[in-house]
Amino acid sequence: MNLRLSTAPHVHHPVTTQRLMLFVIIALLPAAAAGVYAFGLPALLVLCISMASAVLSEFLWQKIARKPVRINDFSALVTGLILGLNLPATAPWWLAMIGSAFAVIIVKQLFGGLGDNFLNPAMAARAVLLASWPVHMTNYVAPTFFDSSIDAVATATPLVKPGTQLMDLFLGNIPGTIGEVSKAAILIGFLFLLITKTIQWQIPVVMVGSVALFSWMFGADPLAAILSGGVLFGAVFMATDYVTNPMTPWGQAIYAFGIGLIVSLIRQFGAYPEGVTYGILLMNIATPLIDRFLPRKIYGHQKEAKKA
Amino acid sequence: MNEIVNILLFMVSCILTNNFIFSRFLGCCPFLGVSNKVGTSVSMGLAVTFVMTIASFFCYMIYHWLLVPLGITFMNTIAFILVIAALVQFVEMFLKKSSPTLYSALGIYLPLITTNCAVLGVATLNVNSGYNMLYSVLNGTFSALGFTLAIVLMAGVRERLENADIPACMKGFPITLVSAGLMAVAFMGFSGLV
Amino acid sequence: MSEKKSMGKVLFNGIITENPTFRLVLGACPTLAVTTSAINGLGMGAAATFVLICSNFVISLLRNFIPDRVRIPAFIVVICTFVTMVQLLMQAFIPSLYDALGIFIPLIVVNCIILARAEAFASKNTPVSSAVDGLGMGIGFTLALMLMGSIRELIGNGSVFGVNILGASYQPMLLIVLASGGFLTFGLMLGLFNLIVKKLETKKKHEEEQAA
Amino acid sequence: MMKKTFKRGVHPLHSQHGGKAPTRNLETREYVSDTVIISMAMNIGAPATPCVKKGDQVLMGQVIGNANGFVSVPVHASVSGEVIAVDKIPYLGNEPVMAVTIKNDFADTWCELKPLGNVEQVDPSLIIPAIRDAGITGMGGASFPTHVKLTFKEGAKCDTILVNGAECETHLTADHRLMLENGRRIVDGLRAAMRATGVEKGIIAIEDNKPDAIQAMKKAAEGRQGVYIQALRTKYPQGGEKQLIEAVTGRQVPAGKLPLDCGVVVLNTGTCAAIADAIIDGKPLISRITTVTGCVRTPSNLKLRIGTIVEDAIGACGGFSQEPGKIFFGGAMTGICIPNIYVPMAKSTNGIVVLNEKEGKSKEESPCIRCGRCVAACPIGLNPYLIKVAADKSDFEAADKLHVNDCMLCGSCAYACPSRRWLTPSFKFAKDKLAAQAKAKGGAK
Repeated sequence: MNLRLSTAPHVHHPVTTQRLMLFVIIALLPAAAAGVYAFGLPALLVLCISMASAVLSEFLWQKIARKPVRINDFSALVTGLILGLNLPATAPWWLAMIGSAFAVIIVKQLFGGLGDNFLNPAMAARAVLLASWPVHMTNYVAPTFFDSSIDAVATATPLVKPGTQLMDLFLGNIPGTIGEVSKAAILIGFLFLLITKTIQWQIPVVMVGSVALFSWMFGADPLAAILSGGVLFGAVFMATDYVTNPMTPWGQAIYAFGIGLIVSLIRQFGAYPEGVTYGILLMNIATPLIDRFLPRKIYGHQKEAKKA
Repeated sequence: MNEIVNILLFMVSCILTNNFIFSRFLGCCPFLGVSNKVGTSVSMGLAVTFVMTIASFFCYMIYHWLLVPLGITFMNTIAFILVIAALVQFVEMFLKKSSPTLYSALGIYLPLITTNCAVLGVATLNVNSGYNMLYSVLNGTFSALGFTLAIVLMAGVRERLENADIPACMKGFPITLVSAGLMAVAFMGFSGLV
Repeated sequence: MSEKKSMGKVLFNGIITENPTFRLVLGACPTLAVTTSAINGLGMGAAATFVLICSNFVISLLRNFIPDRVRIPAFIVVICTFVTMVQLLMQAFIPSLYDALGIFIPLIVVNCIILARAEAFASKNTPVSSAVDGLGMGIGFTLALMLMGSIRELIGNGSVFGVNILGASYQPMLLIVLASGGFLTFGLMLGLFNLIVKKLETKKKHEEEQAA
Repeated sequence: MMKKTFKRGVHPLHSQHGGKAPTRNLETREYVSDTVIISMAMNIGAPATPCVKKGDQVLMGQVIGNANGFVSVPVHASVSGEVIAVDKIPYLGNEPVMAVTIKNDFADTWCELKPLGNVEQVDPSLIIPAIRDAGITGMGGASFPTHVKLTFKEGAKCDTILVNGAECETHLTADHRLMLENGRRIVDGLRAAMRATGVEKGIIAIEDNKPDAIQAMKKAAEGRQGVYIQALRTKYPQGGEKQLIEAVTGRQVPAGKLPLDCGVVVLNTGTCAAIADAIIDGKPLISRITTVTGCVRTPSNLKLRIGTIVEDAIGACGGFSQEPGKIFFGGAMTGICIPNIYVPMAKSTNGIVVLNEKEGKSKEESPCIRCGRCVAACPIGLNPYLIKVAADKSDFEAADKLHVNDCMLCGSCAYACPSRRWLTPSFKFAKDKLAAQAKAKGGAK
């Protein structure tokens, strides 16, 4: 009989990194399905290319850098899928490919791989693509719903188009990126993530609330502000990226509130029509400082602020 | 009222939109060199803010009340650098006498500031852009605060990267530069804000 | 003979061994700011090289007359004089380049490379070897800027020195010629440079071991 | 009644009957083994010195090891019979300890007992000496001598004695059974401790996954002066001393201090029952209830004599049901692994849990994804992910600054970690290193 010796604890919560990533992928499926339904096969192609490119980049990097290959933790797949959902359905194949490779290699692996990156890889890659190929990245078309009688018409971004009905915004009958169009599908994903306890409610709720608050303060319609653009998608799937948000609930609340403020500022006053990507990236950058300076109460200590 | 709004917008643009580091590339050396700890980067930022504010003020005076009347505006670079060097010396001496605590916090950074291109840069920019005295000083202060924001954020990120498993050839300057590049991408979101 | 050899060594030192940009990471601001195209990099490098040679030469001449306590301000005054000269010359003869480089021409004054060479080399060596050191450092700096400028221009515009290389169908990656692209390119090139140097060193070590 | 609890924490295996399914609702059986090996080092503090030799005949309850100093308790024979060995045995990875091996004659002849009578009438000044002489130590795991706990320093103020019936650990149901089957003894023991120390208030705290125990204890406490029952929310580590105090009284034990410094003393249910036995019957601590569960044929709560060998205890439960991969004393969150099945149980052994090959396998670490689950789990409010980084770099100074010494190794963070990082082992390592450093420093002075 060979008995193992180890330090306690001897049991673990059944959840693993792999399973968490899988939950995120499952939660993204409704949004992906809605996007493919709205924009047709090109959307499916974009998603497939970006996922394949992300996983392949991770695999190659880990091989070349002689690190253990960990593509089976699905984190690269999540990055690829989220990036794909953040592209317009008209995106050329090389855009999705370069974006995913940039996300995985430059934003994640150069910093040490999963857990060490300080920016959300998909978000950083999207911002880079947007700065590099602005025309391709904003070439939105109205949904066709597999109806060949409707021509794919290039339109202006959904944010500035007046007269769009709230119900259209909610169901996804609007131009936009593949993942963000159907708010209903995003909410289904959100519920799934909450039920499986993959994420906590704080970040999405505070971020959406903060967007509503500041939009109202800046004189826009709060409900339309929430339902248009990538606010919901960003709040549920991108701001909640574990690696790049603060560790404590209060820190997360500050972080989400900051995203809402920046998003509203950029939308109302900035050059870009949409600011979710930048809001999340900027608060990602502030995350180490939030974690560092937010006081943490330690049992049995009177007052404990973290100091240098 | 309109003027106040303009001033406010100008401040925001100095800190965010035209951030010295992320869009103008001024003060990169201290940004890369002194950003490994949050504590020191805060001190550095404050020291730079202090000097840049005063330098903007004095350089404005020297330029408009001395160089322009004498017709030797082409001498501005040499005049500014002398003013800045003298100023830094003076501030260092003054701080040493009047506030030893502040001196011990900022002291070692003051000599470095003479060769910080952000200071000479802001003085030259003020002249090139034709700002009046108020705007010159505001530009000095708020650009420096933008620099402080950038260096403190960078320090936070770098402290976190200390524990990261970064490839050997990327450690140090390379990864710091890549981080700065990605941060600059994020700061692009502020473009057109003002 | 030995004098000549050491001159060559001084020159080589500046270009490769102690390349100011890639090895010492000095003068980061102009490296990042003006390398949006190869020609800008070349122009900036040439201007800095001129200032480096002249200031090194003059400072070396004056090295025994300047009191130690005021040497830094004195160096700065000397450097500043040449910078102003370059500034005026460029303004007169190549105004387009002058406009492109903008504020970074006067900022050569506070470029760490120049002051560092004055302090570390010119204040201790003869005028001629100081001038050669300035030339070597200047060429090293210029080559680095040109290399970065070429890469950024190629990716961000599809051309090098204004000559289109990648063809009309190439979709330029605009980011690379923006501010953030400067940081990214510099960081990645530095990493690559480190990797190559490390590979060469291990190879050399390996050969030495085998020889022994 | 309001259920109280502490901040954060985890729910290990609580989805399955509070993590205790196999032995729930099983009555305690008595089991007496053929041979017992009684260790002399069953308490924190100085070990006892054996006072019998090979070949001696001993009676049940006879002192076989004398206490050494104040922070030490005597050890008693748990069976009557012949001493067949007095030697050093390897014990749980620590230094080898002296142990007395007794061959049971199954006569259970008690030595002369000196009962003190009813706990409400006995002279209070006699109680603490009686507790010491009965060899009573904390029976929840830490095995701190109980008489030391109840002897207050000059000027110390205590207003509450808490009885820990939380039993928040996985697998264990020993305290639960004790509360159901012998609740009166627990209350008697509590009253004795209250009278000995002059404390007016005694609270028995029980997690709400044991409603029957709450009912039974309420009944047992009826009409007893100053004794209250408090229901607690089921959560781990509810039974940690510090968490229990926070949950029930709202107070916090100051860092690096004892519960007494915030006016509370915590006793285990088993300890209370042992106190009652010592006062009422004059019997020393020679047996206890232990949960034997996991991969054994008939998981049971056994009343075992102190010194029973694990092999015998498992045999009493029908032997292994699967090839064992890991066996530990205590619950799955803090249990201490045993190297083989020939180890004897001690006064603090509240459970013997057998895991199979698969369950016992150590988990491979994967990179931290900063999900924050460890931070959300830590009942102390530490940042386990940061301490782990510091400890792995052997930067113990940084770990100290992050308050690794406030960590009580409850295992909540490691339990919650989806990357299966070895958080608790790293913290134990760092704490040991820091303690060694502090000792070296003290020695240098």
